Amino acid sequence: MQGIVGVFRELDATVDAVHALKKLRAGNIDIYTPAPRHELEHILTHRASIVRLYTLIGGLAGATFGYWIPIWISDYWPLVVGGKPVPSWVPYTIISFELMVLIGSLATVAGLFITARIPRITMTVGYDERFSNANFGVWVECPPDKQADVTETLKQHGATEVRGER
Amino acid sequence: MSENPTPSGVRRREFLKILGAGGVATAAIGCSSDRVEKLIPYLNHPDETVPMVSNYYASTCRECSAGCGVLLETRDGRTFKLEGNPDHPLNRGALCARGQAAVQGLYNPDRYRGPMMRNASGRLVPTTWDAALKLLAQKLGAVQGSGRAGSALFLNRHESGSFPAFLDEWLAAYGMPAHLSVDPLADNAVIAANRQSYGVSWPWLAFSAARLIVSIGADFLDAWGANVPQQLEFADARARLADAPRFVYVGPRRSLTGCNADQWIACRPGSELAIANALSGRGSLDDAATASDVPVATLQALKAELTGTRPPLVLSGVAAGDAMELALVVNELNKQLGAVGTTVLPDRAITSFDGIATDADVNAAIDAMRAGQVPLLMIRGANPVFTTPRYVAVADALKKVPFKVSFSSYPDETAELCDLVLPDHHAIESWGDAQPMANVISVQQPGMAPVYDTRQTADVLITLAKANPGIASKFAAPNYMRWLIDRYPGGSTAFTLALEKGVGTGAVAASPAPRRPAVTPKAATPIGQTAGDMYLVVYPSAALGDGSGANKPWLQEFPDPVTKICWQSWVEINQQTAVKLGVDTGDILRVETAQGAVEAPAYVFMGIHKDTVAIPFGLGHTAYGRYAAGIGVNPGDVLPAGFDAKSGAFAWTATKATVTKTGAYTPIVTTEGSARQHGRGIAQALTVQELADLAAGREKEKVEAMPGMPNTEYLPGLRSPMAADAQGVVSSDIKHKEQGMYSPDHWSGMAKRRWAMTVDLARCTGCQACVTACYAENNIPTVAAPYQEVHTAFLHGVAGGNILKGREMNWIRLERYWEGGEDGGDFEARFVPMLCQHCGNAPCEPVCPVYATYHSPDGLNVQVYNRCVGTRYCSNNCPYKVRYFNWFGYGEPARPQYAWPERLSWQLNPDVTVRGKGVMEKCSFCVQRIREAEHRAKAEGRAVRPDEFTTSCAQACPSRAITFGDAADNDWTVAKLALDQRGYHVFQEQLNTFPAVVYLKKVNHPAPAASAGA
Amino acid sequence: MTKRRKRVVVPGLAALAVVAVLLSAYTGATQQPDTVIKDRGSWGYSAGSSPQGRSPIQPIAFPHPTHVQTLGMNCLYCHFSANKSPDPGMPAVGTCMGCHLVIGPNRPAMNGRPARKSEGIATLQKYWAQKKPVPWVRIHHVPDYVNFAHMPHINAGVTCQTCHGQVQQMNRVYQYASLNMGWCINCHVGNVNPKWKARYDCSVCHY
Amino acid sequence: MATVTRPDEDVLRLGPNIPHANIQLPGVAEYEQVTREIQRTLYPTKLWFAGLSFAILCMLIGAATWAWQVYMGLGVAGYSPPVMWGVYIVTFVFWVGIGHAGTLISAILYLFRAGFRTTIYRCAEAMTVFAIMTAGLFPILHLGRPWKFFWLIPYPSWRLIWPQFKSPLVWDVFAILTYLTVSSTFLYIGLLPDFAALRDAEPRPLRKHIYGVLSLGWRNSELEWRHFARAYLFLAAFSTPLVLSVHSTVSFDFAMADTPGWHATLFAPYFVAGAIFSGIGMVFTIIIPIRRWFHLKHYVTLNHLDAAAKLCLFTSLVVGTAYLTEFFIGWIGGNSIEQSYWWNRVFGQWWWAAWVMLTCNCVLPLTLFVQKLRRNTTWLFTLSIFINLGMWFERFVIFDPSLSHEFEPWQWTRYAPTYVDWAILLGSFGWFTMWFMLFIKNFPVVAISEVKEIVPPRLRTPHPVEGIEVTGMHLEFEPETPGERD
Repeated sequence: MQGIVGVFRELDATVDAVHALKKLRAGNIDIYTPAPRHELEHILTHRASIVRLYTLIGGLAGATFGYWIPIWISDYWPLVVGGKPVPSWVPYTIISFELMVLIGSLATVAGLFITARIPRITMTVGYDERFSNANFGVWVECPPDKQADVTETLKQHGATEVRGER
Repeated sequence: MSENPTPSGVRRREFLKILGAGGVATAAIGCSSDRVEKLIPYLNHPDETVPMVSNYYASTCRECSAGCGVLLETRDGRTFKLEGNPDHPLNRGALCARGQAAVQGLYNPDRYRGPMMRNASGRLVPTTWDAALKLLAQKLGAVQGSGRAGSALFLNRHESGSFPAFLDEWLAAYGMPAHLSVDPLADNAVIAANRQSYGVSWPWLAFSAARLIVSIGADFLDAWGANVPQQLEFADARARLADAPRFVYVGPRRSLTGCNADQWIACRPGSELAIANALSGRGSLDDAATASDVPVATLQALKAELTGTRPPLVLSGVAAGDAMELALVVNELNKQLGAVGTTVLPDRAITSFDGIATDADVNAAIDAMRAGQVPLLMIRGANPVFTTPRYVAVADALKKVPFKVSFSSYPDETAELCDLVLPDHHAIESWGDAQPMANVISVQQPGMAPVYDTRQTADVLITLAKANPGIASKFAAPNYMRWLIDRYPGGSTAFTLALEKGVGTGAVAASPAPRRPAVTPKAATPIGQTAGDMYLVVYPSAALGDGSGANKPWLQEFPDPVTKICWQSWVEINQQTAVKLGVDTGDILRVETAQGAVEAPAYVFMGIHKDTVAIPFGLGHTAYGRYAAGIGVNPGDVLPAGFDAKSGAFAWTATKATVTKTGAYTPIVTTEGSARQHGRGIAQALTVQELADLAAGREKEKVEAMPGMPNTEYLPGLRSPMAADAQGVVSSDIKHKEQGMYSPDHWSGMAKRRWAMTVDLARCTGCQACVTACYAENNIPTVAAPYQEVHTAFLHGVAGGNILKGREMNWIRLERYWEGGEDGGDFEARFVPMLCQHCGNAPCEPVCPVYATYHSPDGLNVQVYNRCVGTRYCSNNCPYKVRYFNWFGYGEPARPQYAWPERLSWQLNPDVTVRGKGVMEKCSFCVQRIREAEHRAKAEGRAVRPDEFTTSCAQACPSRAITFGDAADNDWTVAKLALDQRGYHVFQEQLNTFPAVVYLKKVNHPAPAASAGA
Repeated sequence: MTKRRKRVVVPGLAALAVVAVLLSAYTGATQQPDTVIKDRGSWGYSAGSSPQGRSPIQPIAFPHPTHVQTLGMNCLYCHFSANKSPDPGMPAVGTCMGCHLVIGPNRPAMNGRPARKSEGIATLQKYWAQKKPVPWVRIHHVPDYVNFAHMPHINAGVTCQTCHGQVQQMNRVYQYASLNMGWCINCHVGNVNPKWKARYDCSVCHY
Repeated sequence: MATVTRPDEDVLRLGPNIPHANIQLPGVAEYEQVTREIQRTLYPTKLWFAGLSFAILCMLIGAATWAWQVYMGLGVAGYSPPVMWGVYIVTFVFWVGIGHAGTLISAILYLFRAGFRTTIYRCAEAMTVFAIMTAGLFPILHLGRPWKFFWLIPYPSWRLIWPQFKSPLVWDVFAILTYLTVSSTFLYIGLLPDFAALRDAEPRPLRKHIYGVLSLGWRNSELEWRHFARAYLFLAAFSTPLVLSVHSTVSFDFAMADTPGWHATLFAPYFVAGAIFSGIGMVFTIIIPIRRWFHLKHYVTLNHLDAAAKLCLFTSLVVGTAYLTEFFIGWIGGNSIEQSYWWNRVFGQWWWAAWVMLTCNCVLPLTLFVQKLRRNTTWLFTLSIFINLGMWFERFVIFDPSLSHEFEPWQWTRYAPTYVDWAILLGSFGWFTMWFMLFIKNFPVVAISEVKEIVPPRLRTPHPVEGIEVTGMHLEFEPETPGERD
C-alpha cells in the first residue's frame, strides 16, 4: 500500500486538487479534514452510510426483548398483584421502550465502529498530525509510475507539502 | 461456630427467629431451635408434650384482683402467650391488655435473678436461699422470742382464693396477726356500700338487661371492678342495637367508659353526691345544678328519663370523701327503680374483692411502722412506697422497721428498701387458686419451670414452718401444691379435673383469723374547701393500673385509649381553660397542692370539666426496672391522705391544685394524627332512628363520606375479584386473571377461600386489648423505650422519641375520632380498629419492585419479609397506612434498639419470623394460625371447619367485636356478618380497593327528645 | 494487512467478555457429584448457596444402617413427632437408653460374630451417667424465615428418603438435598411425584 | 508557489459552504486558534486542586454518614411514617432532572439545528452523565437493605424470581440505566474527534498517549466523518424520546400511586418541563464560571447565554402553568381529600416550602424578560442558584406534604430531616462536583471539531458569493454588554 499525501491549508485548494486528481484517475483518493465539510463529502461520491441499518435492527430487537422478558417471567411466576392481569402489556411497554433505546443506541455505535473501521490499533499511512488541527490532507493511493503526475497536480493546486508514503 | 451451615450470604439477612437468647438458654430448656447449630434433645421426654406443638395449661390471671381464667400457651418448655379461658364464667375467653402482658412480667429483664440480702455496706447483693432462709428464720425466732410477734406485719397484694387463708394460718402459727390484703385499685367505698346494701361485695352487673345506664364516675370499662366481665356484658348490651340501653355518663372527666356513653354530663368533682341526691329525689335539682355546674334542664331530663325507663342501672364510682354515702344513695336508687334483681344481681356476686383491706387500714399500719411499733415487716407483691401518697412518707416509716422482708419478684421501690428479698415465682410459675365467684374455684397452675432462681412464697413459708419445731406439725403438706390439693373440695381427683378446665366448683378454705380491729380513718376535707384554682382528678391509668404494669414495654407503649399518649405522663386540661391560660398541648404545667407539686405536659382535651385538671396514676417510678424508672411523674406525690370516713377508702379526688404554665415545652408522645375524620367516613355511625329506617328500607342510609360515592352493593361480594370470580359472583371480565392457583378450578382450590374480618363498631369499646394481643402473637417490637433512642447531639433522647416520629409498630391500632364538640358542648367518641385491610385490589402490591408483597389466592395480602428490600413504596401507596417499617435492628441483639433484652426474647412466638432491619411488615391476618389449622385439618384428613380458629385480636377482644373467617364460605360466621346492613368498607368508594375487612356501623342512642326529633 | 488483523482483536475480546459474564452467573451450578438429584424438572436451580453433601462428625457415630436395616426400626420410633408436628423430634437420651441399658458397649462373641467394643454406646452411657443430653450437630437446616413443617409432608405420603436420602444406608448422615427454594418448588409443582403437588405461593412457607 | 487555476464549473456551482448570515463566533479566527485555546484549558491550577479536594471532602462526609446509616438502620434519618420517602428521593429526582437539560441541549437542539448549542453542549452533556451517576446512588442508599438492591435488576438466577415489572420502581431502574448508558455513549462518541485533535496537539507525552488510546485511532478521514455524522444523528434521535421518557417514568413513581397530590395525569409533562428548567439552571451555574476562568468568553458568547436564558424563561413559564393547573384541578376536582391536601400544602403546615418553590421557579425567572438581565452573567448565575434551590423544593413540596397528609387523618404527621439526610445531600453534591472537576481539566469543555464546523475555513481565493477575504476572520469583536464585569 503506497501512495502520495498532500497537505493543504485552504479548503477550496483541496477541493480543486481533488477534482484534478479525479480527472487524472491516479487511484483511490481519501481526504483528511479537521471538521466535516460538505464540499469534500460531495466530491467523493460514496454511497450513503449504512449505520442506519444497525440502528433499525438493534431497535427492533430491543423492543421485542423488552416485551418478551416481563411476559415470560410473569407466566413463570403467576402472582397477582393489585388485582391486575398477570402478564399486562401496558406497563411492559415502558420496559420495551427503554430496551429499544438502549439496544438501538448500542447497535448504532457498533455500526459506527464497524463501518468506520475503528478502533484502530495503529495509524494508517499517509496520516499527518496537522489534519486534526487545521490542515486538509489528500491521500492518493497510486502505483509508482503515476506518482510523478500526482505530486505535480497536488503541488500545482497549492499543496504546502507533498510526500510519498509506503 | 465453624459448623454453621448457613453461608454468609444467608447469614447477612439476620432477621431470624430469635428463639431464646442464644444457644445456652435454648439448651437449658431443650429441643431444637434454628439459631443453635446443635440439636439438643431432652434427657427424658415429658409425656404430654410434642416438640413445636403448643400445650395449653388452664390457669388464673393474677395481674389484677378479678381473677380471670387464662390458658397458658406453652411450647417446648416456654409459656409465650396468655389467652382467655373460654370455659371460665368470669371472662369467657376474653382477656384484657394487662392480663396478656403478664408474660412480659414473667420474662422481665429486670426481675430478681435470686434472693438478695442487704450487706454490711447497706446494698442489696445476691445471696443463696439457704442463707436467706436461715436469716429469716432467725429473725422470726427473735420476734417470737421478744414477744412482739403480735405487732408484726404482713402486707400481701390482694388475691382471692386459698392463699390468704394459708397465709393467715401461717401467721397465726407464729402468733402474728392476720395479713393486710392490699389492692390500691379496689373501690373500698363501693365494696363497703354493697356489703351494707346487698351483703355481697360486688354484685353482678347485668348491663344487657338494662334499658338505661347511668354511671356516676364508675369507670367499669377502665379499672373499676372486674373490667373484663363488665366489658363483655356491656358489649353484649350494645350489640342489641335498637334495644340496647342508652348510656349516660356523669363525671368531671370523660374516661374510656365515658367515651362509650351516648351522653356525657360534665360535673364538678365532689358534686356527684348532690346529683345522686337530686336524681333520687333526696335533694333539690337546683342545689345540684349550682354545686355541679350542670344546667338544671339536663338534670331534669335525666331524672325524668331515669324514672321513666325500666329497668335502669345506676352506678357510682367516685373516689372522694363522700364515696360510700354516694354509693349507698345509688344502691337505694337502684332498689327504688327495680334494678336490683334485674340489672344488679347480688346472687351472682363477684367475690374476687372479698377480704381487701381498706386503704385506711394500710395507712394505720404505716403509722404503726412510723411509730416504731412494727418489729418485722413482710411484703409480697404490694408496693406501698409507690402507691401511697408521697407525703405519707412510707419510706421513712419503713426505716423505723428493724427488719423488712420483701417477696417481690421485681426491684420495685419497696423491695429496694427491704433488708431481705426472697423473690416469688411469677403467677405463671406458681400454684394457686382463686374464688372469682361464689361456688367457682379458678385454679392456677404453672405453665413452665421457673425462669430464674425464685421460689413461690407459700413454699418458702412452709419450708420455714417445717424448720421450726414448734409449728412444723401444723404444716404437714410438703409444699403449697399438696396443701391446696388437701384443702380442695373433692380432693385430688376433683383438683385434677379442675386443672383441665381451669375452673372447679366449691369454696376455697376461708381464713381462720379474725379481722383486724377497724380503724377510724382521717376524714378527707371536702374538696371545695381545699386551696387551689382547679380541681385535681387522679385516676388509674388504663394500661398500668396501680403502676404494676409500668415495667412491661407492651403496656408502656400501649397508647392510652382516650388520649393516645404513651411513655409519658400528662395533665388533661379543658379546651376553653387552656385558651384562657394560653396553654397549648405540650406546654409543661406545674400542678401544685399543699402537699407538693408535679410538672407534666398539658394535653388539651374536650372531655374534661373546665374547672378540672386530671393526671393518670401509674407512672413516675423511681425504681422498678429499665422500662419504668424515670418515666413520667407520680401524681400521688401531691395528694393528701384523706379518706372516706365511712368506708376507709382513700380519697383520690380530694384536693384542688394551683395550675401554672412553666413555659417549658415537651412534645406529647402520642400516636394520634388528626382527631377528626374530616368527613371521610372511616368510623361511621347510625342513630337508632336511622337504623330503624334502614331496616324498614324507608331511607337509603346516610353515609358520611365524600361527594360522588356510589352505594355499597358490592358488600355481598366483598370477596376480591379473584375470589368472587371463583364463586361466580362476578361475571368474568377478569378471566385473564384466572391463572394457575388463582383459578377456582385449580387443583389447590385456594381461590375458593377469602379470609376476611368484620369489626362491629357497636361492640367495640376501644379498650385496645387487641393491640396487645397482636404484639404478643406476632413478635412486634416495642420501639420507644429510653434505651432504644439514638443518642446523638442531633436526635432527641427522650423516651418515646421513635413514637414522636410515628414509628410505632402496632399492626392493629385503635383510631379514636371526635365528632362534634367544637363549640365546647357534648361530643361523641368513635373508636375504629385499623389494620391491614387485605384488599382485593391492594394498592401496595403492584408498586413493589420485587414481589415482596402480593395477593395470595386465598385472599391474603402477603408480605414476604425475606424478599423485601425496603423501598417502602408499598407504605406510600397504602391509603390505610397500616404498613410498618423496621427503622432499626429491633430484632438484632447486637443493636442498641434490640426490643427483647435477655429473657424477654423467650416470649417470641416460634411460628412467626422476627423481622430484621430495613424490612416492611404488617398485619398478616395471623397467617401462621391459618397454616396451623390447615396442617391440623390435613393431618386429620378433613377440611378446615367453620370458625375452627381465629386471629389473635379476635380471640382476645373482650367486646367480641372482631370476627375472622372465610367470607367465601357461608358456614363461617364472618360470611353472615359481612352482609349485615350496617356494614361498610373504608375508602372503598374512593379507591375501589375491595378490602377484606367489613366494619359494622356504630349505633348511637340520642337523648329521647333528640331521637324523637330525628 | 497486519493492521486489519489487529483491528479484529478488540471486538472479539469484547464478545468473549460478554459470554464470560453471562456464564459466570451460573457458576454456582456445580454440585458434589455424589449428591446430584437426578430429576430437576424444568426448574434450573443451583446448589451454590447450599451446604448440600455436608456430613459433619457427630458426638456419637450413630449407625443408622444398624438400627434401621439390621434391627428394622421405623424412623418414627426415634423421630417420633415427624407426623404430628412441624418438628420431627430428636430422641431423648432416655429413649436411647431404653435399649442400651441392656445392650452395653461390650458385646461378647456370639453366634459366629466376634466380640466387639462399641465406642458409640460407651459414649452414650457416659452422657446418660452425667445426665447430659447428646449435643448432636445439626445437618438439615433451612433459614428461619422458612416455616417448614414435617407433619403435612409426612401426611401427604412423602417419604423421609425423598428429602433426607437413604439415611438407612448412611453410616454418617450427610445433607442429601440442596434444600434450596427451587428444590422445594420443584416438588410442590408436582415434578417429582404428581400426587405430591402442593400450593406453591410464597405465603405457604414465608411468614 | 504554483500558478493558480480557476476551479471547475461544478465547484463554482457548489461553492464552499461557508456560514454567512449569522457568524457564530466573531472572536474565533481560524482552526488553529480553536485547537490552541481549548487545549490551553487542560492545565491544572491551584484553584482547581483546591476545588477538587473540597469536593472530595464533602463526598467523604456523605459516604461516612451513609455507612453509619447502614449500620444503625434508616431510623437515623428523619423519616417519620407515613412519610416514608424523604430527602433521598427528593434529591434523586432533583439530580435526574438536572441531567435532562444536558441531553436536551446536546440532542434535541442538535436535531433542531439550534446554533447556540454548539459551544455549551459538551459541558451540558458531561453534566448529564455525572448528574445521572449521582442520582443513581439515591435509590440504593434509601433502601432498607441496600445490599439487596440487585434484586431490582433481572440478573440470571436459579430461582428466576425476577423484578415485578409492573412496579414503577423497576421502570425507573431500566430508564435510569438506559439513560446513563446512552448519554455516556453519546458523550464519548462526540468526544472522539476531539481526542484525536488533542492527541495530535498535546505536548505532554503521558496525556498524548492517553488521548491517543481514547481516540480509538480516529484519523479525520472523510469516510469516518460520513459514518460519524450519521451515527451521531441517530444517537441524537434516540436520546430525544429517551430524555422525555426518563423523567416521565420517574414521574410515574408518583403519578401511579393513589396518594393525593401524586395521583395526577399531569405529572409526566410537568416533570419533564421541570427537569429541563432545573437543568438549564445548572448549566448556567456551571458554564458561567467556566467561560470566565477558562477565558472562553468568545466561544460561549453572550448571544449563546441569551438564547439559553430564553429557553430557561420558557420552561419556567411552562412549570408555572403546571403549578397553577395542579392547584386549579385540586380545587375544582371537588374531591374533598384533594382539597384539604392542597390547602395544607399551600397555606397550611407546608406553606413555607411551597412559597420558596413558587418564588424561585415562577417569580424570579420572570426577570429574564429583560434583555439586559439575560445578558448579565452575574444575574444569570445568581438566578441559576435560586432555580436549583427552587427545583429541589419543588420535589420536596410534591413528595413530603403529600405523604404527611393522606387519606387517613389519624396518620397525618410532620417531617423533619436530620443531620444524616443533610450530610448525604451534601455528599451528593461533593460526588457530582468531584467528577465534574476531573472532567474539565482532562477533557475539552468545548467541542473542538464542532466549533471548527462553524468557523469559516481558510480560503485561497475570495469567496465568489460572500466576498469573504482569504485571511478568514474579519468582523470585529462584539462589544460586551455593561452587565458583564471582568
